[in-house]
Amino acid sequence: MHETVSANYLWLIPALPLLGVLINLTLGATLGQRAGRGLVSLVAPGMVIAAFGVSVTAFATLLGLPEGTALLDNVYPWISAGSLHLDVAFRVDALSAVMILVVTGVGSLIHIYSVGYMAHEPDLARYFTYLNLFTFSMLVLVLADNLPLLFVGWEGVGLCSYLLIGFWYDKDENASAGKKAFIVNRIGDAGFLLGLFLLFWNLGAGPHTLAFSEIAAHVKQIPLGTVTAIALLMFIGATGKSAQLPLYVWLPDAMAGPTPVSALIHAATMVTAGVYMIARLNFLYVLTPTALAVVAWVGALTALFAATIGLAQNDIKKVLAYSTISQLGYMFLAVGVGAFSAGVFHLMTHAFFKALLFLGAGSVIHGMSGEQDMQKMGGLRRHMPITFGTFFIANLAIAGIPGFAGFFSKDEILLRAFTSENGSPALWLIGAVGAGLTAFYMYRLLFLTFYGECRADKEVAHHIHESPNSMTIPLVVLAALSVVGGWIGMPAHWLWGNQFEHFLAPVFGHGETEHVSAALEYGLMGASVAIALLGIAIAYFFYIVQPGMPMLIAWRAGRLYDLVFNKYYVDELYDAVVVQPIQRTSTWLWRVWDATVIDGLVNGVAETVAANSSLWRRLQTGNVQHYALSFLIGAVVIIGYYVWR
Amino acid sequence: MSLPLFLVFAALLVVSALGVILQRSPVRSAMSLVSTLFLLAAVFVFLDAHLVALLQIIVYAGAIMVLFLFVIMLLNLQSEPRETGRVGFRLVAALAGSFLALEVIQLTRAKGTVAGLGMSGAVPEGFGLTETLGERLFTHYLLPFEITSVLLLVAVIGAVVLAKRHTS
Amino acid sequence: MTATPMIAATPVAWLVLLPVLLLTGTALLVMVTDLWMEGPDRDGLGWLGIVGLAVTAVASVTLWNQGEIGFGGMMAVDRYALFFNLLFCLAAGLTLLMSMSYLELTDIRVGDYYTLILFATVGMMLMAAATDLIVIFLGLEVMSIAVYVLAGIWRRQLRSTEAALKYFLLGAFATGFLLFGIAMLYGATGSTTLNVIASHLAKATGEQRMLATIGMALLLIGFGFKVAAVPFHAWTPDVYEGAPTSITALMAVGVKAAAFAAFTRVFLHGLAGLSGDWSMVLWGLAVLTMTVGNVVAVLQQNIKRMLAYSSIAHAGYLLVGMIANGENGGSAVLFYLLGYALMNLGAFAVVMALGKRGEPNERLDDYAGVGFRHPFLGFAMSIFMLSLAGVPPLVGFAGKFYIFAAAVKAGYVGLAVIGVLNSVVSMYYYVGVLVKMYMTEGSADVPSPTTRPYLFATMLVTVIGVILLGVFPAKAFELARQAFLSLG
Amino acid sequence: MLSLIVFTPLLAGVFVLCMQREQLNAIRRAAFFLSLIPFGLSLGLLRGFNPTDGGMQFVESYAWIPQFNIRYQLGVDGLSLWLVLLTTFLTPLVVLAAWSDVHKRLKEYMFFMLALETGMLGAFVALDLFLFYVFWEVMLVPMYFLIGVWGGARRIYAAIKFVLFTMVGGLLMLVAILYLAMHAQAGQPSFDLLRLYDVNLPLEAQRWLFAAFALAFAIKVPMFPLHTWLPDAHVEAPTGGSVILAGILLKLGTYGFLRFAIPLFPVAAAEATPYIATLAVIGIVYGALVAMVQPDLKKLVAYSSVSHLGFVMLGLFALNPQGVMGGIYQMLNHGLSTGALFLLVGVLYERRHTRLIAEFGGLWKQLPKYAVCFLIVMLSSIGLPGLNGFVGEFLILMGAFKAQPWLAAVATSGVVLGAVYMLWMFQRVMFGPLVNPANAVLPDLSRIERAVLIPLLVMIVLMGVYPAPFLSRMEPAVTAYLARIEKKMAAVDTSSATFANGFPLPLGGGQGEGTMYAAARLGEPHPGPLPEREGDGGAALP
Amino acid sequence: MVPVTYYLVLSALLFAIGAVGVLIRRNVIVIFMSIELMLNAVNLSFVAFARQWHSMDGQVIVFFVMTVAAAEAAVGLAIIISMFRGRETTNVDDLNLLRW
Repeated sequence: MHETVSANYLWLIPALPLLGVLINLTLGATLGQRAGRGLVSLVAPGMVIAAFGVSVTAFATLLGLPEGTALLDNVYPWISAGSLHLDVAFRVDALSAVMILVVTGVGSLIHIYSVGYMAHEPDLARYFTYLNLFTFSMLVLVLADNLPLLFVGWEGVGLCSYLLIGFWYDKDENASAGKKAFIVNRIGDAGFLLGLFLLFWNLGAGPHTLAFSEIAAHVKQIPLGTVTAIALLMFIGATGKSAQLPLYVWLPDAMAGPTPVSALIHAATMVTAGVYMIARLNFLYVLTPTALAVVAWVGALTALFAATIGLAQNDIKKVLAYSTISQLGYMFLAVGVGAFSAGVFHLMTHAFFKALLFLGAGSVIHGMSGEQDMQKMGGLRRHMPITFGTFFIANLAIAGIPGFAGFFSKDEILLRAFTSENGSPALWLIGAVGAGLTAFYMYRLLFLTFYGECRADKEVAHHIHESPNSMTIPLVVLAALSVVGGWIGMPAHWLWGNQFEHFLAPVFGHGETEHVSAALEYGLMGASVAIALLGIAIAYFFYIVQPGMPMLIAWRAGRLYDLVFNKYYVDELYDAVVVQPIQRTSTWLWRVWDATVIDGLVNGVAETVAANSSLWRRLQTGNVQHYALSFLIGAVVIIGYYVWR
Repeated sequence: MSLPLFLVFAALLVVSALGVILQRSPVRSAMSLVSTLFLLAAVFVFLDAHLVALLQIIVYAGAIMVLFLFVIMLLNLQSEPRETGRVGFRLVAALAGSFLALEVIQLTRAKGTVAGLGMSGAVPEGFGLTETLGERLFTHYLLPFEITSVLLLVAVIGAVVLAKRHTS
Repeated sequence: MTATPMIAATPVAWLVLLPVLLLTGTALLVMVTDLWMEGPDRDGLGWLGIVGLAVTAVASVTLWNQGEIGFGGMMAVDRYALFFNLLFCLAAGLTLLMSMSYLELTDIRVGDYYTLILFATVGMMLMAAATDLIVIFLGLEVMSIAVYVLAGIWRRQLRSTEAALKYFLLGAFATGFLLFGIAMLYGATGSTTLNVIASHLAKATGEQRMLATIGMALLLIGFGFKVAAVPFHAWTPDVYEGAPTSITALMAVGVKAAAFAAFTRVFLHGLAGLSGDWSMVLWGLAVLTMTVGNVVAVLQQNIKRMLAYSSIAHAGYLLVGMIANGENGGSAVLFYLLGYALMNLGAFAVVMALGKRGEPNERLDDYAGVGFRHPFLGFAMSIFMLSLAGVPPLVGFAGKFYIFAAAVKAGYVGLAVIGVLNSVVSMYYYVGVLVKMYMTEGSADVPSPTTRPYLFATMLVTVIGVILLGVFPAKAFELARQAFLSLG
Repeated sequence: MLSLIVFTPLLAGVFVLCMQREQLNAIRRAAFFLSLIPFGLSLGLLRGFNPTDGGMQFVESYAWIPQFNIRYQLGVDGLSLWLVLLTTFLTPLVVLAAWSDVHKRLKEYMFFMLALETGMLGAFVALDLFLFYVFWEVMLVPMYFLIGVWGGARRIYAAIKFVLFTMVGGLLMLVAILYLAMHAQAGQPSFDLLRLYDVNLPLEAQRWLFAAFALAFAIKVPMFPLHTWLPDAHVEAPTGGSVILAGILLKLGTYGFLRFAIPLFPVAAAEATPYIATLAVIGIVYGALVAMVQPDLKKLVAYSSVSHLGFVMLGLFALNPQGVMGGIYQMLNHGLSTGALFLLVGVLYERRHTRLIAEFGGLWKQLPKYAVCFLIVMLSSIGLPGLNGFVGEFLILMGAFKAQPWLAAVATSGVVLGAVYMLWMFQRVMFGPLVNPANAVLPDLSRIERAVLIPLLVMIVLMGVYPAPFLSRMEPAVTAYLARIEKKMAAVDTSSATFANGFPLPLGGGQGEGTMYAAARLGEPHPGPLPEREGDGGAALP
Repeated sequence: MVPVTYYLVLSALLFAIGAVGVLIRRNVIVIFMSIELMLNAVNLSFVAFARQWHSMDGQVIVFFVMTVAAAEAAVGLAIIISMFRGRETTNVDDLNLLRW
């Protein structure tokens, strides 16, 4: 992976959406409402599609090059201080090629979808400005040739996430959700930065560019303990960005944003940045089994934990959000057991089907005039056939039904969780149970939404309609991808095997596949499929056959149900343990420490002076004899000093 | 001047001086001051300062004190009422004064002080006489002498400016 | 005893006497002219005095390179004296100038006012030039008596008379101490001439030295009174407040400078041999003086009284220069006095300019809003206040810089620290004046300074001086240094 | 050249002062165009600046007070160049901002603003301690007037507090300057900074002198716990005053450390580093926490300054290239972003005459352009990559991490807290429903307001995206600066100086043993020999 | 011969008595007289030291001191009269317009 070929057009990929930002920001706002909307609706998706085009070109170029060669575009020198020499440089290797294709591809679809979904939004220019800005940032993230530049994209997507979650800012909850997302992300970012510094100062003497190739070259000299620390600090960043325990709390709230945003940012692209980062730094993580284990366990636990919460949510987008957290957990489980390509594979397939799910949900919400509560839906399959169809496919994919995209990637992960030297049966078991839960809650969602009787208000029910073409076409495309997208990464013994892993091998070069017996592989595969089917069956039973059962169980389970329904009270816990104490401390610092102690001291000095002034002033009685006395006493003291000293 | 004689004069001087500050009537204070001046003149004579002693009587007791008495009479000042208040203040004042004297006394008796200065022997001829003093005054002290003329002029102008009746 | 028929004529050192003689002549001329003048307007006398002062100043300048000592070592016309002559001429000249406007606001319509100011100046010059304690004493008396009278010259004003009486009583009281000190030094050395004292101290016996030390202490007290050092300062605020403002200015500037002239000459030259003895006490006095002066000034509501406390505080800074005792310290004192004269005269000119007939407007509240209504008054006062506070690049800063540099050089870092902390306190009340002038609304109706051309001129001269000497102090530093070094 | 830049504003101020009081527009125009002159001149300075030279350039040196060897000596190097530009850049904007902001006593306002510029520029380029002190104190006066005359309700208290606080430090520094100048070399006093750089002082003296200098600068910065004058001064100051105060004046404190306190007394500075860095970090966290709960916008921004300048201090005391350059860069950033924030708050204040956050909400709807500007500035302030704030914070934390890993780690939390208070404030002002009817009629940014803000935004973005030209002009000077410190430290008997290397790196770094400064230099490419002292324009003493 | 120190002590006593008089008397004229007493005490010292040093200077100085005393008396009494005209009092306690 050390050879690079200069490709001085790569900067176009992020620059195109950036150009979109500038156009939207300036012209979109200044042109009239109609012209502006038209322009924006053209420019914003257009730029992303163009970027997709360039990405495809780059991908094609990369395919034509010898294996292991990367494209590099050194744009300009960025920061140079002492031994630090950072450039703005973009790199396309196998990993980032996959990423840019996903980002621009799914991004294009979602931009197109947005044109329809946001048709009635008065502030469309702003929306597309943000969305383009996001695309730009995400592309910088995945194209960055060095870690700090990656961090630029990393924070940039966080910003856009913040802005888009709070897009409908006149509701305070939305704004709060955006803020929460940003701040929780920042906590992770702080860890990331520290990891970065620790890495930098351990690279040894000499100028450093912090380019990935350079880090890879130097990383082996670093003592193991330090590597572990670096890896863990970076992972803190990843947990923030990719919504893992314990920093996942922002993602459910982030559903406050427009649904296409949830699809793009909070499902397909941004949240996977943490996985990407670890995959990018695979050469570092493989050195430290401790850190890998932490990554794997956090991933696995998050997968299970979020899945359980997903069981009891009624908001359609919330369910998807917890599902996303859960699925991201799988990706971390994958990279944590050293199966980087599996992780990235799942990243990609997840991008397809989860984007589809979100867009489908958006279509539903659109059709339901903004309703998000599944309790008030039902029977939509008749009114919204395309949406239903595509949604169904996505459900199959996420549940891991063989043949669909999700099956291949998830299966790969579970297999490796079991077999990898970093893996263990326990991890597999957690993953498998999580898969079952996933199947259950996804089908619960499907049944509640599309089957049964419509439970909506008359007014709403009357208006239920299928979405316009600009929305359904992306659904169809994504549905197709949700099926075929997984085929490039077949299990080792099937058809052409895992082409995906092969393609990524130059990046994850060391991770040569351990050969496992076919029996074990099929056994595990069968078990997980069975668990998934079981989940679907239970869902079917509960929500189609016996619709009263869930209520009963919820009532029976009592406390437990409350716990799950209230998301384990984690938000409340954080509020009590972190937020409130900080607020109280701050108020105390301000009111008591600053105003009373410090200023008290300052004003105390002033008051002492004033008091003395007053005192001495009183001694100035106006009586000459008092003056003479002070004079005489002064004289006596001075003379006395000389006489008796 | 023999010691007993000195002590007698010293005692008289102190008593007389105390009279200045303890008499309640301004006139009596003034008279005590006059007597103090006379006593001092006598001491000056013992110290071979004949002309100065004379001037002390003529100028000081004669002219200056008459001026004082004149003003006292002019303003028709009565005796001060018996002091009742500010005991503390007077006590502190007296204490401070005593300390001042004490310090000088201490100065003349303790170690390393001026106790050993003693007194020189017989004075040269003409010491303290008008001629000697005059010669010194008009030669070495010519400048100060001239300054006193300015000083007196200033005093005269000042006194006139302040004491003359308002015109406007 | 054979009588000598004639006393041998003493050669009169005319050159030594020249400045004093010129000024005395002017004073006499003014006095006589007054008798011939009719009507209440006496501005002519003021101009006459100014001309006389100018002539004296010119004479002093021409004598700069002469350096002579006369009258049996009693008086010198060294650069030290000439420097102060110029300073006194400046102070007195500006006082006369201001007075011509100020007297219109009062009912002081006596020509003797001018005569007395000139005689006071004669006294000051004598003090600065004197190299004999008796001459210093007499000069001091000439000056003091004139100033006693001047302080009380506004007889309609009870405050003026009260100020005069207070000043007189305490002044005479202090004179007693000063004189006692001279007596003891005389007892210790047999002479009152500084050179003799200095040379005698070098070979004095223990007893004589002890006596001299006490004499020195008494002199310290006496001078301490005149320069308004704490605890001998108590007269200052009352007298400054009560006296006519023009006289307050003269007191704050001229009297103080004269006292320091003599103080410095006696202590840094005549009593240099005792510096080990006096520096400690002076240290304490300096600290007390700075601190009390500044701290008490903080709460003052009357501008003259505030300036009085400020003048006490500045005496403290000047004492620091004396303690530093050396080429730097002494020169610093001289320079500081010059700068102090300029800024204080200017400040008092502003105080006068704000007054109206029967309405002195001396309370700080009377300054409310003046800054914007009378930009020049405000500007000038700001410059003076900031300079007094020691803000660069004004002369007050240059002076403080010089003094503290000397102190630090001489190893008195602690003193310098106390001094600068005091400056911070002083900033509060100086800036308080600016607060009133610029940051509070007020209604005081004040005539424009341009209608009082003499005050305006005074302010202009002093503002320019304060800024110029602040930005380019090098020449004046050099002058002060030469002057101080002429002490030998 | 430098003299021209320094004194043009003062002359312009005097010119404005001489204009007719009633001609408001003429005064505004004159002040604005005249204030562009120094900016233009300083652009010329930038052009003529040799980016590879780490020494002083454009040196002017004349004898001033020969008795003390005080010289009128000016010069810029990479440490001060950008600060000069920042000053000349911000002043016209502030003058422009006064267009609608200041109505009463306009010409005096302009005069003080321009006079202030002279003071600040002078302090940045002075190479003589006396001269520096003069400028340092001179600045107080116009600033005092700006706060006291054009300020808010408690302006007098704030103005006096500002002056007294600053003076305490300044005057103690004066004593230290005197001591240094008088004792630095036998016989002749010397105030020449470049000469004093080469003086090796005994450790004890260094400690005291450093303490005095540090106190003066720490008050100005302001560092915790000497910061309480700042919120008061900011809240009461008029918008322009706040901008200059935050944008430039505070930089004099940090610049003072950089130019004087550290290089003159490096051993003492090294000893003090753990304490100062700790205070800086406390300041970062403290400022952020307290900012969080402020009900008043200006106060919030003021406390955010405490936090940001904590970063600067942390960087400067890292004593390695990253930290120092980051610190300088952060000074510029803070000047731009906090200046812009104050301008933005001023826009609101001018419209609503209140700065209470609770009075606002949902403003985005009403003032979209304003909101976008605010957003960008806020993001710059919280150090978002791609904007200027990031570059500074990144370098600072990186440098600090080398020197004081644990402190740097705590400081990094400031990055989080910074986001918290800013976003929360932004949310309460911009987001949510527009409930207060008084806000529903507010006009969006006027042309002049846009003209003021856009240059700032351009610089914010430019410095974030392309910092290289800025950094490259600093680097030689920083390298020389660190080399000088190292040399001086080596000259002092190391056995007597206990170097505080912060806390040792616990994670077994591959390098970084030894003293901090030495480590900081490890592997740094030396740009040739140290700059010679010839470049200072005949500064030889007579 | 009586040592000069005895005169010095006597002088100091008189001086101190005068000083105390200044402090405790209320009538300004008496206060003034007390000051005169102090000056006389100093004169005694001068004369004694003149005798000690066999130098006429001390006596000449006394001559000057007397002149000064006379001048002060003239001016001082004039001030007192001036004040009496305004206030009809010679009590120092009434000098209270100026304070604080």
